[in-house]
Amino acid sequence: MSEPLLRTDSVTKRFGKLTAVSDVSLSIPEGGISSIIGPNGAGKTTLFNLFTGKHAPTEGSIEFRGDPIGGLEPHEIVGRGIVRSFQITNFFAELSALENVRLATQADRTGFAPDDFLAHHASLSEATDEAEAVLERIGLLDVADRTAANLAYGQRRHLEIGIALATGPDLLLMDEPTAGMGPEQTDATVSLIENIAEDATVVLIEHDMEIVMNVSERIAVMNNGELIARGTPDEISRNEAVQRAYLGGE
Amino acid sequence: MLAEFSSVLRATMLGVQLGMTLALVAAGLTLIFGMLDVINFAHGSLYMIGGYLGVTVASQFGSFWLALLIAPLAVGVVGAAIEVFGLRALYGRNPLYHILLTFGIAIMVQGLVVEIWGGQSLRIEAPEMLSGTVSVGPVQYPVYWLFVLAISTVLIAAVWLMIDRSDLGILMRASAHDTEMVDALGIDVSKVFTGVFVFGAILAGIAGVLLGASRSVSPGMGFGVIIEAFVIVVIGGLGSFKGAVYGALLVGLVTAYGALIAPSVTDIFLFAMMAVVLMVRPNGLFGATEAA
Amino acid sequence: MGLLDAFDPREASPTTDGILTNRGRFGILALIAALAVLGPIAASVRPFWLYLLVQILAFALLALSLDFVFGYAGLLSFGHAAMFGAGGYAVALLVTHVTPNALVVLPAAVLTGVVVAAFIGWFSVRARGIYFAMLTLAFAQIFYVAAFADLPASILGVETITGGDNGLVGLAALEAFGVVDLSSRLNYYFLTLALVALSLLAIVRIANSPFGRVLQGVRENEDRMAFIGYDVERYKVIGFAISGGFAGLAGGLYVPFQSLAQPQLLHWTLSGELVVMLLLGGLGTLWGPMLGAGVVILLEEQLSGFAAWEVILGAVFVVVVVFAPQGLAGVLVSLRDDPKDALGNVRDALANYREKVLK
Amino acid sequence: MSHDSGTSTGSREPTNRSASTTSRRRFLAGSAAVGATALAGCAGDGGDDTLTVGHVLPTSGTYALLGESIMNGFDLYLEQNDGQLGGYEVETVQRDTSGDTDTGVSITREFLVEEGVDALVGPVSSAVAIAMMQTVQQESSAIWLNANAGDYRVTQDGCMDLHFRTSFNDWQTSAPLAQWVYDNVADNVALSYADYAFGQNSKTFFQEAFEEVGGEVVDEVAAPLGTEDYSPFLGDIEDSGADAVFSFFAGGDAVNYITQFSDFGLDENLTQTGSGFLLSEDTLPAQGEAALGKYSLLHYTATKETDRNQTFVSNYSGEFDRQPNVYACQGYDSAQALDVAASNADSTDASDLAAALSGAELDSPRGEFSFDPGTNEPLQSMDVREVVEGDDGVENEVVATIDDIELPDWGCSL
Repeated sequence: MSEPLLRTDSVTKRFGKLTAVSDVSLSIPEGGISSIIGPNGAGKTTLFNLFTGKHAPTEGSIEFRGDPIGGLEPHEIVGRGIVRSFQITNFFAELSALENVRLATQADRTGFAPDDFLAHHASLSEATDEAEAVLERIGLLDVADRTAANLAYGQRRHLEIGIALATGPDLLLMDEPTAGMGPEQTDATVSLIENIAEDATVVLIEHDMEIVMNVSERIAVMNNGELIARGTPDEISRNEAVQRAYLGGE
Repeated sequence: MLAEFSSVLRATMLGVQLGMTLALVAAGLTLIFGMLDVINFAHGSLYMIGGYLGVTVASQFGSFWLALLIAPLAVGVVGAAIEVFGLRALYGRNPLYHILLTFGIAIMVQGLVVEIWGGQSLRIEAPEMLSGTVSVGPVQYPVYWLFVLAISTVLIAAVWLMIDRSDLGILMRASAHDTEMVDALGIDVSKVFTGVFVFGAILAGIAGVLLGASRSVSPGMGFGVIIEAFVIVVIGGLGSFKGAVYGALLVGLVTAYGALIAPSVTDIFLFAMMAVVLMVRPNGLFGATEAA
Repeated sequence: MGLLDAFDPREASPTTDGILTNRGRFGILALIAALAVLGPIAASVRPFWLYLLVQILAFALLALSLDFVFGYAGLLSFGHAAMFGAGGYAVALLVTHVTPNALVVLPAAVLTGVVVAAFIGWFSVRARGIYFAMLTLAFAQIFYVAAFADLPASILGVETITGGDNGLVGLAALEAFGVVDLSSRLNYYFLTLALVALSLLAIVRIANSPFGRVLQGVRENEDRMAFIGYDVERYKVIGFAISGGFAGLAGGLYVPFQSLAQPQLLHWTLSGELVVMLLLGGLGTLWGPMLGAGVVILLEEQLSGFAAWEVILGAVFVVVVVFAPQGLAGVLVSLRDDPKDALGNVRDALANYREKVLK
Repeated sequence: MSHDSGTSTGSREPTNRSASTTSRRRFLAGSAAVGATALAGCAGDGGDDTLTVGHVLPTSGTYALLGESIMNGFDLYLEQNDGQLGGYEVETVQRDTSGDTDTGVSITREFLVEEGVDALVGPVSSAVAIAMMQTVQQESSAIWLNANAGDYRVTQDGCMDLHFRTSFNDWQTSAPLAQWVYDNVADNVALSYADYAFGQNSKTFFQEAFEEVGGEVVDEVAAPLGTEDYSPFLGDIEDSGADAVFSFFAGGDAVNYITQFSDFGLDENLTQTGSGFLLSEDTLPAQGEAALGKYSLLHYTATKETDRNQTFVSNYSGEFDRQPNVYACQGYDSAQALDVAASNADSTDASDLAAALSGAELDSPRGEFSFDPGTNEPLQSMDVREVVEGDDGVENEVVATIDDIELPDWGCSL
């Protein structure tokens, strides 16, 4: 508990004249589930983009386990153990579910050694075993050979999470994992998230307040690019600034 | 010293004139690309057909002006035929196939032109009133070349205004980004597509006639201009009219100055410039960049 | 954005594993065997066929190299002539100044292709879609102009290196330590056939290796690949360089056979023609583009005695693209799967065309 | 393998006549029987009483007009001789090189190996000719009537007994003009040329000859092949202060260069001279009045008023409904050369034909013509022409004829 897993110090991101993230200082301790909430356009996804290297911060610093990571390339950040899933399903549509996940499990095994060019891909049995384990965890083992594009919506959303999970992250950033789901699917997804949180730190962007309040240990609230509140679910639900932002925003 | 100044002046005038006429060709290419997602390899052929029809009309009726009026309209008809009978069957398919289709059309046109007009170089007779030279500073410059410079600049400005201000232009820009939205407005997208293609064809046809009287018209000119036009469009950013105009000016000036400095490797300057632009801005000067 | 996504050749790749099925393997082996038998027959009956076959094989290899990087990694290169020509010029220069030993010059052609492709790739992979295509075209044209104007000679202050617009001519035939006589047309044909077959084997192997799967992932969704930990640009450069090696080999086989290295080998029209071979043959199938190369060369050879042959050739492209969107590979596969329905397919294609055009 | 970009000349003459279609059909029949036994029509067919001629010429691309004119000239002579040369029935085959070097080499091979031709006619482009040398030499199965490609290196590097130029070499169309320019136009010139092998050779040959007679070259301007706007180059020429210009440009380049030379008003202070391709029958219609008063040197001029030429012109225009050009004359003379060779040799064997043609004289429309026995280069007189107003637009008028020109041998002695 001594040092936070991820810490930002006055991070700001501007696109031209637009300030998407403004002076955010935040720390996420190791373990459990944290959530970031806020109205649309509050800067939540941009914050994820900064954490994962899609954008470099305009100002301020981001540290992971005490090392600065702001401005690193996405794949370098993945190498440190930070992985994200996407709000809009972002997978390999023409490949099978298994291959989708295996691309992730083979990532740290495949380099540019001669064998990586000459062996058959099926020879990566460890990666395949691991991929199957991930599929089982996300409930897709029985459709492992189906082309990703042909999966049902809920299955696709789980595959989206599975791809990220398969890299074996220390910190998993999940962008609206339950968006567009019915109640039953949502429940399944929530238990999946809780299951994941047992051995990785999870940060959630989520609109469904019920989920947020139930699963989160800590919540950060953003509005107009700024961090306006942080605390436990109880503290947040009583916070006036948060209520104003939400009521004003709707 | 004076000699150097006049060389630079002459090259600058050529560069701007080239830029403006190339912009006429590139404008259609970029609009068609932006809106229809079509890489139109046959766009150079439309320019060439403009030149050849210009030769025919000008020699039949003895009037350059009639050629400048009729030939581009006829090119528009050819453009409509290509769009309706060729491209339309491919919308919704991978845009790569447009390359194959329009590449095939370009080869056909090159063959047909030789069949119809013969392989030798032809030329449109410039009008009498535009013959002779005038002094521009220390440089004697042909009146006709100044006319080409002027008229293409006026045309480009007019198209710019139209795209920037008119409803039609807004519609065109809108459908370049989002055809579904235009659909939702209750506008027949397929008519808009045909319209844009024909418009681009007419502009290319005008360039063909204008240059057909300062240069020769020959069967290789279609493939010759298309790479230049692609370079322009890519430098400017796909789909951006403004980008096409700036890109064309850059290409025109580099071509003209290159001829002063190291003529045999001018093309290297051109492609190196494009490479540098794309390395700094991977989507061209005015291409859509990813926002948050 | 939509524009660039549209450049993803996914739609165009009907099968990625087709060539790996038993039937596919058998077909390829049978074809190679047939070509091996055809060689001696041609040599005794119609020697010219050997020339045609060598030319087709060289271009089939070039098409294969492009399909690997385009069909598998989604990198539309419009500058593959650069690697082809560079490999060819490397061989021509070595044969002229150093040695005609095939065991030296052909590896050198591969290496040249790899180096040129790595160079072009390193500068180009950040751009995507048509921007990538135009960058590769730009670099290839720079090579073309440099060869045409003999820029290396002007820089080094010697009389000639590339031979300018005439190129390097009258090259000695290749040999292999005096053991194999490669000035024999038949031996050269066998050498080419063997190397093309080996290349096909190697590319199929690489395409199905872990590395190949990563390239496929890059084609499908390169952003996501980065977010699961892949250095996408590095993979693209390496994939491009591998492709360049095979393109260089194709040039290295073609040039000594023609006894000529000339600037047109580097010109964009050759790259364009290559893309046509791919689309005509069937993108992403590996064997389709090789077939496409054969068909285009045969068509050009057959038609070039006719007046207005360009009109016919262009019309063939147009008809194929409108009515056979998956290329010849697609046509063959559907014929094999359902030979009886060929007529029905034609009818459907016509109806479909009418509907789209008249809509 | 090419769809050439760049400038262009060419024409729409229908290419195929009966003779060339026979072989086409034969080839198709062969293809249909792949792998079958006993294929008809093997290489080297045609028997002993047929003379097979292969046209290695472009019918599309930049040089289409040149290729077709050569074929027309060849056909005219053939027709006047009832389809026979030297008593042999003639069969012609033709493939389009598109002016591309690789295609030219492939076609040469096809003709020699597959069609078993006895004579090659062509090519147009010197790059193709230089690349063909090795194949022709290796097969040594046909006589080569070079109907246009003028690069001196074919003689310098090749020096082949099978190679006969029925056309010209690049020294002939440039160097001999130097003395005339020095005597009649100016003692100082600027040089401008298309920057490729042929243009560079022409420039160098003229420069050497001009400096030898005491003239001064004040500037030289190289424009890339296929340049469309010459204004920067014209500026350099104007600023050079020369009194005259010698140029090498051909085809579309010549049209653009000459018309823009005039558009920019350079006519006022400069006299334009050049190798004959600058101002020839294929470019003059497009050049129009811009060409007036300009001088050029060539071995054939359609307006030349000799009986021999007038007959040729009227026959040619009767047949093809157009004036002949220099290329047509070269094609005509190629057929004539083959006629002479075959009747002297009474054989279709390549070396017999070559031996019979060495040193032979031809009754060419251009005037005196014989092959130099040492090099097989043409010994011919050259015309200095001025462009004047004619009945049908502008035309060349011969103002002087240079006879008894001594050719360099470039180290070749056969």
